This record gives sequence, C-alpha cells and structure tokens, in this order.
Amino acid sequence: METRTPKNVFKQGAISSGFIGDSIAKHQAKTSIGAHNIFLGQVRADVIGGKIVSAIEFTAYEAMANQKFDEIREAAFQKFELTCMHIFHSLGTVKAGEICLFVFVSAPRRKVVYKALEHIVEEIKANVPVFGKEIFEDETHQWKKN
Amino acid sequence: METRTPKNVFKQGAISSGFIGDSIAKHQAKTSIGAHNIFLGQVRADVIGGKIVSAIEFTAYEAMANQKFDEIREAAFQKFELTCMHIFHSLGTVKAGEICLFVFVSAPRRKVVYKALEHIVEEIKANVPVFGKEIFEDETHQWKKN
Amino acid sequence: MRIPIKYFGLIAEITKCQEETISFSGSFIFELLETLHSKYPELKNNGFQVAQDRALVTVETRLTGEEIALLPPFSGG
Amino acid sequence: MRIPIKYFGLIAEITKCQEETISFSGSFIFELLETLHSKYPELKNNGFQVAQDRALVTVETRLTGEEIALLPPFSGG
Repeated sequence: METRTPKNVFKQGAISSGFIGDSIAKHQAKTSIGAHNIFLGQVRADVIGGKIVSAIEFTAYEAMANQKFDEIREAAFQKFELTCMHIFHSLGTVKAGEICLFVFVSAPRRKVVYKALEHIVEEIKANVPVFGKEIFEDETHQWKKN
Repeated sequence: METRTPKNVFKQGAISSGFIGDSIAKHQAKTSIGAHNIFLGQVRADVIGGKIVSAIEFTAYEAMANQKFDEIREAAFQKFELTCMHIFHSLGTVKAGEICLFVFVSAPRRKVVYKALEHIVEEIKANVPVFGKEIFEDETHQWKKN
Repeated sequence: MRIPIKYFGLIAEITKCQEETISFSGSFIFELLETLHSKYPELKNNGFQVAQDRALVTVETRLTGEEIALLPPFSGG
Repeated sequence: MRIPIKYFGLIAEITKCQEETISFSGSFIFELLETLHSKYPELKNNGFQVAQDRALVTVETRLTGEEIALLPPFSGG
C-alpha cells in the first residue's frame, strides 16, 4: 500500500510562460546540472467538421492521477540518472495557444534527458486519467482523443 | 554558393530565463502548434583536479558557425515536420548555473519534436565551430571537450 | 454492499452525475457493470476502463467496497 | 599568394594571435601546414581541423587564396 501522499501536479487553468521561466531560473543554483529538457503541450485550434476548437476543458480523476504521476516520476528517477524532474498539468479551461502540460527534466549530461523526457511524456499520455473536452467556438464540444 | 545571409545565433553572455519565457509566450499566437520541446545547456561547476569551474568563456568562428547553424536549421525543416525552430548560443563569459545554449522546436504533434530536438542539439555539438574555455576559481583555465 | 462510484468525461455526460453510491449484492466488477448497463443503457456504446481504489482492474476482479471509477479514454496533455 | 589565417581556442593560445596574413608560395593545405608547423612547433601536439572559406577541407585541398581557419575540437553548448 502506498502511504506517502503524492505531490499535486495539477494547476487551475493555463500554465503561464512566466511560471516556466521562473522554474528555469530556480535551477541556476544547481550547478551540477549540464542539460535541461522541457516538453510543453499547447492547445491547438484544430478544425473539426468545419468548427474551430477554442479551448480544452480538462478534468481528472485527481487522486488516481496524482498517484500515477508520482509512480511515473519515481520510475523515471530509477531508470534515468536525473538531477530533478517537475511535472505540471492544467485543470479547467485552457484556451487555444495556451499551455496545458509542462514536463521539465534536468541531468548532469545531455544524453539522458532526451530519452527521459520522451518516456515521461508518453507515460503521462498513456496512463494518467485526465480527460480533455474540446470546446468549439459555437460552444458545442467533443471529447479529445490522444 | 550560399548567397542568403544566415541569422545571427549568438548572444553576448548568458541566456536569461526571462528571454526563454518570452520566447515561449510569443508562440501563443501560433495555434496550430500542439507540442514544444526545449533543450537548455547549462554551465556545470565541474571539479577537475581539485579545482572548480566557475565559468565558461565561449568564442566561435562566427561566420562559419552562423552558416552551420543555418544549414542545421534548414536540414531539420526538411527532415521533420516542424512549425518553428529557434537556436541561440552564448558568446563570452557564462557563469556556472547559467544557460549558454537554447534550442526550441515546435510542431503540430508531439512525436516529431523529440527526435528533431535531439538531432539538432547533436548536430550543433558535432559541427559548429564554438570553443569553450573553462575558467577555474583561481583564474587558471582549460579547454572544454564535448 | 454500498459501492461509491465516480464517473468522468464522456461517461459522466451519459450518467448525468459525477458520483453516486449504489447498493448492490454481487461480488465482481462484471456484475456491477451489468447493473450499471441496465441503469445507463448508453454506456454500452462507449469504451471505458474500470478502476477500484485508484488502480485499474479487470471485470473478473472481486469488489472490495472501495471506490470504483469508470474512466473513458485518457486524453491529457 | 597572401593567405589570411584565423586561429581559435587553444590554437590561438599557441600562435598568440587570432589572425594573420601569410605570404606563401605553395598550392595545397598540407604545404601551408608545413609552414605553420615550422613557425609554431607546438601546433604538432594538438589536433585541429582546417577550414577554407568557412568549410572544412582535407590537407590535399588546393588553396584558393580565401580565408583559412585552424579549428581545435568543437565544444559548444
């Protein structure tokens, strides 16, 4: 049984570029780091059946999702020699052009960060119970598929 | 013969987190983008023979380097379906903990950005005439090897 | 047994609620699903996975009384 | 032929200058390198690549009179 409480990965609304810049700045004190790799998921204004996606509204099974994020994080630290790792995912409405997923890995040397980042992002997409509702400009919607 | 003038990739001194945040923000208007991938090279305070690296001083064969960066960029646009790509490299002194390389790729879908980013960073490391002089705290130095 | 059930995404649209507690006499997930399919016939046309106590389970899993969740395809990021 | 030559990194430390123009009567890169090795004996102990007109060349390449550069191992990023 998992007893430790996983960190909360979710943030209400879009993830701002200022928040991302600040996260990068915080790593300047960690002078053993030689390479950072960052993935950002951005909401696309897809055209589906002639209608344009204006936003995605994210919901999640939060307790299970935070546990999954925690498992993904722990497994990645086991698998890859990383100095640190941060994951943030939006909940609620994120407009087209805004950022809804921010994954940030850092390591002494670069070779490991490429593989680690891809692995973590793919794990998130496949295994974390988050649900995106694509809202069209006419306020109809459809459920996003990854 | 190459007639177009390549963009200047070099920036004097460290690349600030604010600059990176602003670059991210500028992409919010490009609503066909679904995924960004960013690589950041950070100067490590390596300990070499008991002495600590306090900074790297970068020089480059600028004319050839900018031409190489341009070739790498054009080849990557041919090879990968990318919406945009930005490369910045520091010249001059960059202190331990500061960022000296910023590579930023964006695409409609995520699968392509991992491969594209790794490819571009490895090409830069292998083929661009930039030279790093590792400055120790006692002001002696050695030449960096990748 | 009283079983708390959570619904998400498209599934919550079909059930028109995000959670409820169901009184139920069976022992397995597949028996619970039969009950839910009767209550919400539209569920049959939609794929979902089932979690018990925040972990995915198969339909042959025995009910423990802990929270059940019906999860449509994940689409995070 | 007068040939402009640029030196970088460790190589510029050895030559104690970043660029110079050399008057020279040979036709090939390897001949130019012989001249430079005589002028800067310490060059022999250090690996470098040669560029002519901003493109890497081999020692068998013919000199065109355009800018030559002596490039130690690249270490950007």
